[in-house]
Amino acid sequence: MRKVKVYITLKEGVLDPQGKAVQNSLESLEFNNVHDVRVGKYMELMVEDTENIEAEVDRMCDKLLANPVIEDYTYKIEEVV
Amino acid sequence: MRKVKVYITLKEGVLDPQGKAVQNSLESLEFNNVHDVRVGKYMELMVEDTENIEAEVDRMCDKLLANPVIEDYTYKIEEVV
Amino acid sequence: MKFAVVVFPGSNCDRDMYFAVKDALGEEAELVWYKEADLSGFDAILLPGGFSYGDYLRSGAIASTSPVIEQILAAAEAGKPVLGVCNGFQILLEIGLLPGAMLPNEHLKFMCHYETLVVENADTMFTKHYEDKEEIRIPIAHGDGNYFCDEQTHQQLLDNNQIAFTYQSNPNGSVGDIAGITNEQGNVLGMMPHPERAVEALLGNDDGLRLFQSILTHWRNTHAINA
Amino acid sequence: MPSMLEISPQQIEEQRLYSEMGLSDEEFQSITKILGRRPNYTETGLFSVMWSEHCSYKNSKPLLKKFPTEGPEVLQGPGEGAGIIDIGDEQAVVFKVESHNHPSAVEPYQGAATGVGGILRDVFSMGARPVALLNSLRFGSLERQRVKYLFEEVVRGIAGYGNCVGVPTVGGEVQFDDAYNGNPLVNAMCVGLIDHKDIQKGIAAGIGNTVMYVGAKTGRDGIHGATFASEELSEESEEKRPSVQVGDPFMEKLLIEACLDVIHHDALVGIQDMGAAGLTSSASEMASKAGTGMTMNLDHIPQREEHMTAYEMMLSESQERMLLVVEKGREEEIAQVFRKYNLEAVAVGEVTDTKRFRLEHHGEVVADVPVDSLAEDAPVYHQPSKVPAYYEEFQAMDNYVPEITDHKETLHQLLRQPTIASKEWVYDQYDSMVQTNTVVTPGSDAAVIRVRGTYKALAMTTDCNSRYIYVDPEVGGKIAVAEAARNIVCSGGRPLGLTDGLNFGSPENPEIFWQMEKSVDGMSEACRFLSTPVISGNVSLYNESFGGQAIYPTPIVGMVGLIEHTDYITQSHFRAPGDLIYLIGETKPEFGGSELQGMLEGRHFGKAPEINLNIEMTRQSQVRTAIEKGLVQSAHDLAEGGLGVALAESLFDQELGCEVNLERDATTALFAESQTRFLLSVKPENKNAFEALFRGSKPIGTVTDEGTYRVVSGDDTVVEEQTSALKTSWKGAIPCLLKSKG
Ligand SMILES: Nc1ncnc2c1ncn2[C@@H]1O[C@H](COP(=O)(O)OP(=O)(O)O)[C@@H](O)[C@H]1O
Ligand SMILES: [Mg+2]
Repeated sequence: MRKVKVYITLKEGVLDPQGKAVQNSLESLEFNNVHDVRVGKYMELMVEDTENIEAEVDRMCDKLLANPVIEDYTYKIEEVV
Repeated sequence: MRKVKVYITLKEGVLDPQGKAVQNSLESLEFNNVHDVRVGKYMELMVEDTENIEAEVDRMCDKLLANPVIEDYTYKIEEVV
Repeated sequence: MKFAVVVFPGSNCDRDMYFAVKDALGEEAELVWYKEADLSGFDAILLPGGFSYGDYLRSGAIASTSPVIEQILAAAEAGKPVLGVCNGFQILLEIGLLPGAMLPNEHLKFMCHYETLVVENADTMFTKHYEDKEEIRIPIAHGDGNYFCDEQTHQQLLDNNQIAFTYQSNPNGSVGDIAGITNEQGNVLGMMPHPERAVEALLGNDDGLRLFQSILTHWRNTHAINA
Repeated sequence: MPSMLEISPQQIEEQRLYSEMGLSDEEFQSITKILGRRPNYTETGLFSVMWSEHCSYKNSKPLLKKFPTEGPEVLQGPGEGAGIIDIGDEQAVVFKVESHNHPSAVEPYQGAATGVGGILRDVFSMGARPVALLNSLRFGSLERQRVKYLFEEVVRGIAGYGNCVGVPTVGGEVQFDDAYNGNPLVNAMCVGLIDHKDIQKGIAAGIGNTVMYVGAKTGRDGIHGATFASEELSEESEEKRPSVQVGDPFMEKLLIEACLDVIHHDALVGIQDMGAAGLTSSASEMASKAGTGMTMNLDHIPQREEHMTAYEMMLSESQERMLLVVEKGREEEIAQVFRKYNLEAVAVGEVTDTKRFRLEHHGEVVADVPVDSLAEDAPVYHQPSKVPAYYEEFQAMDNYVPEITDHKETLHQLLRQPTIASKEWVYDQYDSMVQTNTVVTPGSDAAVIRVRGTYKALAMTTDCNSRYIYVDPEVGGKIAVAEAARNIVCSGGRPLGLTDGLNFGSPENPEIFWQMEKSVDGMSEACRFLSTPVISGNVSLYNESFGGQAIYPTPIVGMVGLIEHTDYITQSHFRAPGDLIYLIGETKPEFGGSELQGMLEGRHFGKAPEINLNIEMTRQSQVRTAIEKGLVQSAHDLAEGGLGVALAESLFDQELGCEVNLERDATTALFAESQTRFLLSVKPENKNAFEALFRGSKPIGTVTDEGTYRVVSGDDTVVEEQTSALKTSWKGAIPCLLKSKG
């Protein structure tokens, strides 16, 4: 079994209303040294090990997990201890 | 300036309807080797460097970024090149 | 004329769409469960609003992977009218029948109220019964209605007259105030506002009825020609 | 939680472990007596939740008996998931209110969301399609950071759930007062429609029949939720935090559709939702009601987490679960219905003739108790009651009349009070139109939805002015019912009945118990006069925060009325310039518990406004007659802020103006909160017909198109102000408070 960690972020140039809101709230809480916030998704998948697990994860991201019009993704595949 | 990467996950035992729905959908796409999916948040913050930036980030997470009742968080602080 | 209303798990404006066609427009409509769908016998396909799959992951994303999508693509390809409202619009974006994507509303809140729309193109099969630049009142009800596309795509939409409706005063941050767009061929319309909620004076307004009447008129015309 | 295997019955008794579960020594003794032995860990758990206030009403039962619950149209009174009232044509309306105060105080988004989910299940488990949601909310002062957070998240949670399941949220109320600083109230109400033939019961009938479980898997969430809801909030509540449940509205939507399908299947015998105390209460109540017993094998319960104990499964309050009893041998037919919606229905037990509730787990019997002892034999307490000193002091006070010099400024200030200010910030986040039946959306006196396929419509509202109830519970209780009925009448409806949400502090405090007693007395009396039986309700006690500060007594009234024809639907805002304005009802210098008193003095005291239920009844029926005769353009009941505020509210929709002449002293005329008053507007051509109905009435002014609010008293112009300026105060107040840093 492998743990796959997927990070999905908004593409550069795509407005991030959530990030903006978080930044404003941080400011109103007087965290004045935060210059930019971008909010994305983080997923943890438990995947059975296969030979080409990377290709598999790529397909999952392309087909479902991320929307290529607005999002980029990266991932890490970890051994489960 | 530092880039802070914050990972927010649901606490163990807390229901994750979203993860469940994603898992089912992956199954129906015939990714049959995915056993569990948990969906969380991933944030990137650009923070001015200060002495105790860690304490600062902890406070941000406790006060705003994560909901301590149902979520856990971890983070990484990176140098910006 | 026979309309299919495709029901996904979590759709919740399916009956509203059904009644708009059946009672207000007076044509045939059928609720078609996504698993059992055979869309071949229908003259138009309606994708209703709601929260397919709870809007989990991204609005419309999970529905876009279901097998019935093949049939929707085929119907669009065949030139049948395909209308996606709200969540239906989001699904059309996710399956690529329409360009762009939806982001959360600028102010991050779900909003439900009437908006004034401007008819930008009254020369489509969905808008024939409106005038160009006519202002109509149609309710919105969405959390992710902030339409996004890159500049180039926006220019193409403008150049090809694909923008059907804009908001008079932009409630959600959409690029170019866009409320609804068609595909290049003009037979697929996606819009965030809910025309099916505005088909009866009793409920406040019937500006949306003419959208359905437009589809019917178009169908009758093409039918007459074919016959 | 340690597993039951590790803890012996003896330890439970000797170490008084039962008390951690909320059972008293006497209660534990009577359980031992019922069983003829000491209960094991699981059994102790079963009793602790079933005998909690939340499930057994052990402190409130004697009071609930006082409510009139019968009427010619009542098809189902209190006792089932929700009450049912006939509306003719073989149709009926189903409704109930439910509180989620404690969960919302701890985790406001999920607490509010799961509150909505729970009340929906109460209604669709009766076989009804949910057609509307309302909510009644109380928060502390919006100047506090924590209160802002609670308010924003509660509203977002209600929206998140209701919008997703596709049931319109059409109305409700929000009030703010320091009394709720530590303990917000979140009450949700659901209204459903049903054909008589589809009415379901939660019964486990037919020996040998199969018990099936459907919906979300059981996790460790919400364990001891019912007990938690029956305690005061304390530092320890923080530790009990793992009991927070997360809602899955998508699952709920599937359940609604599947359950509304399965009720047409003749293999279905009974159906009930798993609400507070989860499997324990649904299963034992179904058997107890049918006079049967039940055996369940917990190995078959769908489980989300590993190694769950019997105790955990039985006490879990995981959301979106239903329990069904189906004819033996026909399980697969039922499972088929659910499979269409990607839901699994699994057999978990059997109906027996033993009258015992028996649980097996891993091949062992882990509980075996008389089923009635759980559902029926909870103790009933008659708590002592005592008149609070404050009440006697208030009654002895001289009448309080505020001194106002600048009425215009006072009006602005009143309109900015968050309790009076526009709630658009709230209801804009709710989908109020889905299902396309909503004729009157939030913003008028009551919401109205039409009954598709008929000329009928339903009016619905929630009301409770807890300040009046605090200053005088009995009078305040009457007013709560009367105000709700007024709102229905103003919308063109006849009140059918009500559901109540009784929110109070600790019943063990005699002064609080007195508040409960008196307000129930007042409500009951008003129900009798206004012919509105109580068909369902909810009790939430121990609403006290850290310092032992109890909330204002807050018995919320959720009322539904029938509008015979959509032509009668009336709204509160003025419609056309030239219309005559009538104020029906007498105005007296009554300011005890008023908005103005709170605004000026920072507290509430004195006597509550008087209410005469005979006059109330007569006047309500006159107003209804006038509306049905087509004589009324708009109707608005006078509530917080009196005539001054009601006039302003009536102008905002089209930004019209008014020209009004008042005789008596301006402060009383404008801001007193005397009861049983209506603000009606009438077309000039209907003047005579209207005045014939309301003998001796004459217009106090006219609607104008100048956009100016003008009130003259004697020779003085007391208020002259642009409607738009007043509207700005009213509309901007809540967003403004939320933005300000507090
Ligand atoms: N929590 C809420 N949810 C939905 N609608 C609400 C809520 N609070 C207030 N409203 C709506 O706002 C309007 C004004 O509420 P309120 O001031 O309590 O009216 P009234 O005094 O006439 O009872 C009503 O239509 C009510 O239904
Ligand atoms: Mg009110």
